Amino acid sequence: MTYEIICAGFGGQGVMLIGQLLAYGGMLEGKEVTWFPSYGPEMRGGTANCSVVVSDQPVGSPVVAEPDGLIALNGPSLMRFMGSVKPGGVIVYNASLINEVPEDRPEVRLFGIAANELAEKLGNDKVGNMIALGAFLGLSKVVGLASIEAALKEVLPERRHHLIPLNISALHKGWALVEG
Amino acid sequence: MTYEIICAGFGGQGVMLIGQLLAYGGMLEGKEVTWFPSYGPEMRGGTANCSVVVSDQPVGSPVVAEPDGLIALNGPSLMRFMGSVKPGGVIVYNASLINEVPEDRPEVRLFGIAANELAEKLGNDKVGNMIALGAFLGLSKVVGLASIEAALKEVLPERRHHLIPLNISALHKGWALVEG
Amino acid sequence: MKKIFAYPRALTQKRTHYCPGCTHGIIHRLVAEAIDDLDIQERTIGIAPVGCAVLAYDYFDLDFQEAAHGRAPAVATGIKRVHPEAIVFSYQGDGDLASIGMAEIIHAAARGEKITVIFVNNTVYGMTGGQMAPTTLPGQKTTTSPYGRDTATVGYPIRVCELLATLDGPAYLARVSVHDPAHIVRAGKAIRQAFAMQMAGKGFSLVEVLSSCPTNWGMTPVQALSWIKEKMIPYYPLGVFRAPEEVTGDDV
Amino acid sequence: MKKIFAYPRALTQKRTHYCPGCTHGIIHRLVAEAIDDLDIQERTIGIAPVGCAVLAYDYFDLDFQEAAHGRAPAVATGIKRVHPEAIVFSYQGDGDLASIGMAEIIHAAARGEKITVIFVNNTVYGMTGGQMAPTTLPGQKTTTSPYGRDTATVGYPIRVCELLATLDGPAYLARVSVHDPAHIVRAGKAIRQAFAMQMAGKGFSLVEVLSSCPTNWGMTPVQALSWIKEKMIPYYPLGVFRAPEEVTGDDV
Amino acid sequence: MAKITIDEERCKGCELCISVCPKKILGLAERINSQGYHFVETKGEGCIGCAFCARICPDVVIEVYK
Amino acid sequence: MAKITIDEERCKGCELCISVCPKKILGLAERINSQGYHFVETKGEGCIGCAFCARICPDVVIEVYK
Amino acid sequence: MERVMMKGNEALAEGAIRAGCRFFFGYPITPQNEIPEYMARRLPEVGGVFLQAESEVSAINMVYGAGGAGARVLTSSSGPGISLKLEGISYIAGAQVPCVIVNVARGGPGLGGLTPSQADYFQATKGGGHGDYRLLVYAPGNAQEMVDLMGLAFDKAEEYRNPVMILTDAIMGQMMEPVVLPPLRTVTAEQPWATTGKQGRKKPNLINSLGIVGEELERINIELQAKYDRMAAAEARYEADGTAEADLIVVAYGTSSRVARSAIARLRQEGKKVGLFRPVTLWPFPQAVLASLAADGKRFLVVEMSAGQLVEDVILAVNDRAKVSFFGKLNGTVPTVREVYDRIRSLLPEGGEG
Amino acid sequence: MERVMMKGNEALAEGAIRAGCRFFFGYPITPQNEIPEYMARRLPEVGGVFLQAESEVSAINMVYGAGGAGARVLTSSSGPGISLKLEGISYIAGAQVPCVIVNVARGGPGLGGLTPSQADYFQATKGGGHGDYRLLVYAPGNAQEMVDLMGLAFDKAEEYRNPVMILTDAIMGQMMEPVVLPPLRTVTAEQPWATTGKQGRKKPNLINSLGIVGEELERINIELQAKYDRMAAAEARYEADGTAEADLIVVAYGTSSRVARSAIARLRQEGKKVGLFRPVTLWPFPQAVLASLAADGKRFLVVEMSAGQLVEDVILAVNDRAKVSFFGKLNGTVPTVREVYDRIRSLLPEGGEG
Ligand SMILES: Cc1ncc(C[n+]2csc(CCOP(=O)(O)OP(=O)(O)O)c2C)c(N)n1
Ligand SMILES: Cc1ncc(C[n+]2csc(CCOP(=O)(O)OP(=O)(O)O)c2C)c(N)n1
Ligand code: SF4
Ligand code: SF4
Ligand code: SF4
Ligand code: SF4
Ligand code: SF4
Ligand code: SF4
Ligand SMILES: [Mg+2]
Ligand SMILES: [Mg+2]
Repeated sequence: MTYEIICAGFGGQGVMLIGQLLAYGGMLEGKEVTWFPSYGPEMRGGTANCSVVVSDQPVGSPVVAEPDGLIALNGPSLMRFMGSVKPGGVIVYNASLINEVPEDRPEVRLFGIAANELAEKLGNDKVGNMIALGAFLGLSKVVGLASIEAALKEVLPERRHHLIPLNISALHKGWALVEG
Repeated sequence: MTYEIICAGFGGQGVMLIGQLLAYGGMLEGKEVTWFPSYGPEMRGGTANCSVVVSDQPVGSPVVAEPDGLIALNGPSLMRFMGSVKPGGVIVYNASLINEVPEDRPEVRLFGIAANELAEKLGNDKVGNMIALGAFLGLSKVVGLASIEAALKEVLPERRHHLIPLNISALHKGWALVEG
Repeated sequence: MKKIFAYPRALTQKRTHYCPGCTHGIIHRLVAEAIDDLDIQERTIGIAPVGCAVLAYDYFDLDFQEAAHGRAPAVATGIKRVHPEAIVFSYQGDGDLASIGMAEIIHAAARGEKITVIFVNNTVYGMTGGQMAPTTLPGQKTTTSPYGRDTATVGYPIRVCELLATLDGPAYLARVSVHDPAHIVRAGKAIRQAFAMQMAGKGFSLVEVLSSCPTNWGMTPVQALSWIKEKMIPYYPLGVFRAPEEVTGDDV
Repeated sequence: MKKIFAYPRALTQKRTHYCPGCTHGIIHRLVAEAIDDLDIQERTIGIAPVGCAVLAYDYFDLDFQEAAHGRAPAVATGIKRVHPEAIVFSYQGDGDLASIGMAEIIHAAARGEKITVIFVNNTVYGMTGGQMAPTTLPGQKTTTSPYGRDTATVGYPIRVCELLATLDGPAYLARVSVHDPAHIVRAGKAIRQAFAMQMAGKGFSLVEVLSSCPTNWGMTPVQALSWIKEKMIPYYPLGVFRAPEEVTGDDV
Repeated sequence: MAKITIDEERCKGCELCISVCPKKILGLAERINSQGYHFVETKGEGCIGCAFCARICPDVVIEVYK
Repeated sequence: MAKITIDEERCKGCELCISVCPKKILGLAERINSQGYHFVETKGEGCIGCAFCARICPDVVIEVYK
Repeated sequence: MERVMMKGNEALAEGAIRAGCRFFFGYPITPQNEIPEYMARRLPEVGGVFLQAESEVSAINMVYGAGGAGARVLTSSSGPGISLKLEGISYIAGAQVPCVIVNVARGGPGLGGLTPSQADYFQATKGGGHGDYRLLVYAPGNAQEMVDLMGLAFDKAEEYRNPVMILTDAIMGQMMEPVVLPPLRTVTAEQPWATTGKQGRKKPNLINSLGIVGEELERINIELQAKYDRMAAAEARYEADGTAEADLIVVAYGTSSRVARSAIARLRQEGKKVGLFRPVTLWPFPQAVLASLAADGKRFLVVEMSAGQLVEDVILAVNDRAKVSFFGKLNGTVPTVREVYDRIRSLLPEGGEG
Repeated sequence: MERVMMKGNEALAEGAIRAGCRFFFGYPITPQNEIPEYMARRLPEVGGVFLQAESEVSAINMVYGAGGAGARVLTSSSGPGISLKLEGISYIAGAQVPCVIVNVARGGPGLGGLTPSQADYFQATKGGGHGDYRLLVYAPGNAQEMVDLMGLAFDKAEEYRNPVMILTDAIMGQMMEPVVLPPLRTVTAEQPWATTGKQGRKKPNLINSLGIVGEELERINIELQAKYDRMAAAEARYEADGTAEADLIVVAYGTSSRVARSAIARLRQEGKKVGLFRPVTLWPFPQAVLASLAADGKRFLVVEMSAGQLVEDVILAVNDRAKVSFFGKLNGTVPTVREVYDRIRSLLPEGGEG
């Protein structure tokens, strides 16, 4: 089984981080994984995305063109990538910034979460990405929550480790949204 | 007919100049000609040589390996090149600096002239090269004396044109040696 | 009401790719204002560097050439020699000008090449993600001096104006800053002066502008301006380092 | 009788390819004498330039690397970083050091790289046949300034010691000449001083030596020495441009 | 009497203008523009047309009238 | 009493030593060496061992004894 | 063995350190900045030296100095920077100085872009600097090979006293993958030929590439060519995946080989016989193997992110004994799995051209 | 018409001036110094500008500036200097700036020597700088062609907005031969695309090679490749001397072709049927003609002063339809007429290999 994901959003929304967590988590589960970033020409801001592949076999192309899953944290990203999601795939998008879904994709599971507002409720407006990731995991089950929690320790630099509990709550919050 | 010549000596003895005169003179006679210089690693001094080809046809290689004619103004040059002169060829060497001819080449015409002493007699110790050239022309007849005289105007920079008469006498002096 | 502060004509309407609060944008505007002021838009040719300002040609409404990293002074020389009547300027970062392009800037200056150089000193390689530059301050942390610039092993920052001032070729050399409105006004005057110098055929002119890189300094834009004032200016004193007599008294 | 002037140990017996009367030979000997004197032959590594001194490695009985044109300071840096205990020096001409190699010399100096540079300023590109150098004097004729160096179009000669003296990295910078025996003695002291500075781990040291190129100047060797004295020294004043306190009083 | 105009879409919310306004009448909006930035808006009256804000704005967002 | 030795084969006849000898006792030989140069020889007595000649010789031709 | 996630660039850097490399001289350029940045942090920890040079030109000459002094030394860059290093690389090759040079290739020509490219293949394998010289060129296919080939690169550089290049691209350098790291090696800088100061040796050591007299230069070149012949005979490496039974063999390296692998996986699921031939050394090019596959009647599709460079070596190897098709993406874009899949299909018996 | 004796280097310089070139930026290096020295004297006489740059890197970037500003501009160098120019050449090609670059090749690699070489063939025709770019490469066979191809080079550079290289060698540059000079042309620097200051134009002119977004760079490359295809179709030039009736055809250019010509002359005197195929453009390589000669059953001997570079293009052209032998002299030495003669003889029917 090979599962391919795109995480996309404005620079600064933390899409690279959630992609890395997916990949790291996958690796911790003994999978073959790749993570690949892509930036716009802006120095900061603008949009950015990353491709993640989680597979049972050695990964071929790390660049995902037709994802099984998409996490889109802003409007332009949803616009750009939603059409390429495979039938049967999962899309989680940030309803805080996206009022209207640009396209009709009945054959994919589409899930909007108000990441910004939810994050603020958790007391830190930076963890919207983690909430979205939690929701995505809940829907796709591509990697287990525990593996992502373990991955946090590896991916976050030491000086951010105090934020791990917060991030874990955000993950769970997101997961709960789709479970609930 | 293709006639190939090497002129060789210490840097500063004027071997490049007589080579150029041969080529220029040949051109003035409507021939195809090439002139090609070769220097040692020394910045000044050391030995230097040039290859001249005078021909009825477009010239192939400008690098002469088996010359028809050799003008050798010092010992190392005679040593280095005399063996490669074709049978029937002509060698003019500077007897002022070469006491002993290093090799026996009965099948070539070998002619030694005391270029340095003769030049001093003409009042300018720099024209030994022209005397040697004159002698060589007298023996080889590859280019006419008049053409060389005409070439002097083209080859010498304007500021040296006052030396042309002196050079012409030196040429004639050399020619006379072999005629005489 | 009269418009007393307007969008300069020599800028296009394009939005820049610079980070929020990056003072490259201010410097662009000052250059454009000088060009407007001197009414030379139609005969000015810019050279974009390789650095954050690599897309400068998108923002200026001027003929432009994009130079290889560090080589803008050479490119400017080629252009100026072909069109001596044109006004030719390069816009370069500190990595571009003072590291890889050191030979080019010194020789353009020594030649007294009649070009204008806008030199943006932000103490780092902005575009490539904040590596150490020749102008990085002692002790300053960058991605390639992660333990802080250690002068014992990697040496000392280079003061470009002071260096060029030892040459006979430059006509005008000044260091300015854009950390507050008053200094921005002075910076604008210096830039105008540098162009005027070229128009008068006086020789090489360069304005070094102390500029911020909030992203790679890891500061907010506002903090970054204080850092210019508090850390950079003491190391890179502002002033005019070379000027023909008539402008020495300038307040820049 | 005692031998009071002997062939230096650090030179090989090989005859040089230099033109008659070229002072490169004198400078070689001074370097060798300094090495003998300081007893560092076994741990000295030289870098030969591309220039007339390209074959320097044939003349010094030392480990050597041949650098690409202008890059000797970078090569020296690479070596010194690997063998910090070795004494590393480059020997460079004015084309090599002040033209193509300008960025390398400035940055090695700014880094305070613990190397010694022997900089032979003869105002021309000797090896390639006498082209203009960055140090060619105003009005001086060379094969690429056939009408005389025109400062209005090709700019002004660069004074390397003065330029480097604006940097914080150098520990010792001196300009000397070899146009007569007295100056040769002083030049020898400066060279020795530069090596001593490296041995003491003080930082970058450079000695600029005003040198002759009779061949490309179109003079006899003796005339060429007068030309150094009469034309070069006024433009390139001799002296020490940087020294730690203890040697400032040196008579060099 | 003076006033400023703000080109909201150009603004990157860097707050430099806010920091220099002597009248402290500038602030960030709640909303974001299409680039994702909270842009600047005037939060009060009393602009004196000093143009400090415009001069320091790296994105030429502000024009000033007097 | 002083004297110099000359390594004739190394000499390039540049005349620098001749120009600096305070006693004017150096001059070029009639003969040339194998490189083609008229080499230096002592033409007279009275060497004071000042080593000027040796110091200025670019080809390390001369050694001095005193 | 523990797997850690690393960017390709970091894997190269850590791979070098594990292989005993203690000196890095380089200059920033995207998309390889993680290498110098990693080295800046890491080398001081192992007693090594990281120095940011003032330019690529200077960096490669520092490498020449350090390599000539006997050290294991690395530099890395991308397109424009590698071009600037070519004079130095030619010197290093000529003087037979061991070192490793990484090119994390990006789109060109000129300033180009930051996207991956394979258009520096000729530069690495044939052209590049002046004169007849060769680099041993490795093209890793994944992060693990970034580590492993880096170790090999240092060993081979020293064995042959030859510069070794690792040619990879922006995707390979930026992507993260799990790797298993080998133990840390420490090696000394003591090579008998290196400049160290004479230290009692009779004859000084000399590092140079000058042959001012014609025959001297010919001797240098004869020595070099003899070495290159030895390398060509011994050092070719490749991965052949299902080539024996294949009808069609895709030839690709680096990122293209990964895209091709995905496309091939799909085709195999459909029962198609498609193989992958991945040269691991670009020079020496594993041409004998390809020639014999050609003799077996295979046909070939070369996939590369360039206007056609690797394909020339494939044609030279195959030399009209087999049909060679070409699918190139121009600089700045990566072929998609679907594009490669479609192209392969069109070449297979039931497909269009068949 | 008046013949004057000129060194090849001087013929190139005067040829450029006659073709309207008024700008020269260069840096001294043997064996091409006669070019800048000639230009330094001559350009001021015709109102042009000679400027000695501080380095080859700077020189090529001045050329980029001047060419981008619309002028006919020349630079020249040799091995090490050309290597240093490669980044700039890649920029010039990417930005489509016309200019002419001369390489008077000398022995390499590294510092090498001052003797002639043909080991920069790959660098000129394939590798060199980063990215997929091509130079139009002329290889003059005599001093007259130095003049004539220089004129053509400027015209083609402008026609295609592409850098053109003249690849010659130390012998060709240093030798003197008679030439007939064409009249002096004067051309203006006004090109509609050039940077001149906007001068009332609505859209500013921009000279660049940046495509920071992937598709932009692909567009640039598609445009470049389309142009190269046009050049490949239209610009191949060669000299074929007695190839139709030949049993064996020697393929050679520059100095090698001259040595070969002497050898062939000798063989023809002996009644042997030997032809000479001399590519005048090294890129585009005149491969169609060679392919058809191969189809006619000819065999080939490639003679070059390198370890084997031109020979790859010959093999690619001939593609196993004919036997290709190779005679290469390594850097620093020139084959003698006798060596080439012997080699050809050994390949002819009565000879050894048959
Ligand atoms: C030859 C070459 N080397 C390196 C680079 C990579 N590079 C791009 S921008 C840059 C540095 C920019 O720093 P600076 O000049 O200070 O400008 P800033 O971004 O800070 O404004 C570098 C090293 C390149 N493009 N080309
Ligand atoms: C990259 C490169 N450019 C140019 C040259 C040619 N070149 C050899 S020596 C030299 C100049 C030497 O002049 P200088 O450094 O002043 O030394 P000098 O010969 O005067 O002692 C040049 C330009 C070269 N070998 N390599
Ligand atoms: S990286 Fe720094 S210099 Fe570049 S745009 Fe951002 S803030 Fe400005
Ligand atoms: S050319 Fe000049 S510098 Fe070179 S050896 Fe001769 S005199 Fe000395
Ligand atoms: S013009 Fe002055 S007072 Fe008005 S908003 Fe701007 S900074 Fe504030
Ligand atoms: S300074 Fe400009 S960009 Fe920054 S917040 Fe103010 S208006 Fe917006
Ligand atoms: S030592 Fe002095 S006196 Fe004696 S020969 Fe030499 S210069 Fe003359
Ligand atoms: S200085 Fe030396 S080389 Fe010159 S003439 Fe005197 S001994 Fe001979
Ligand atoms: Mg910067
Ligand atoms: Mg010099």
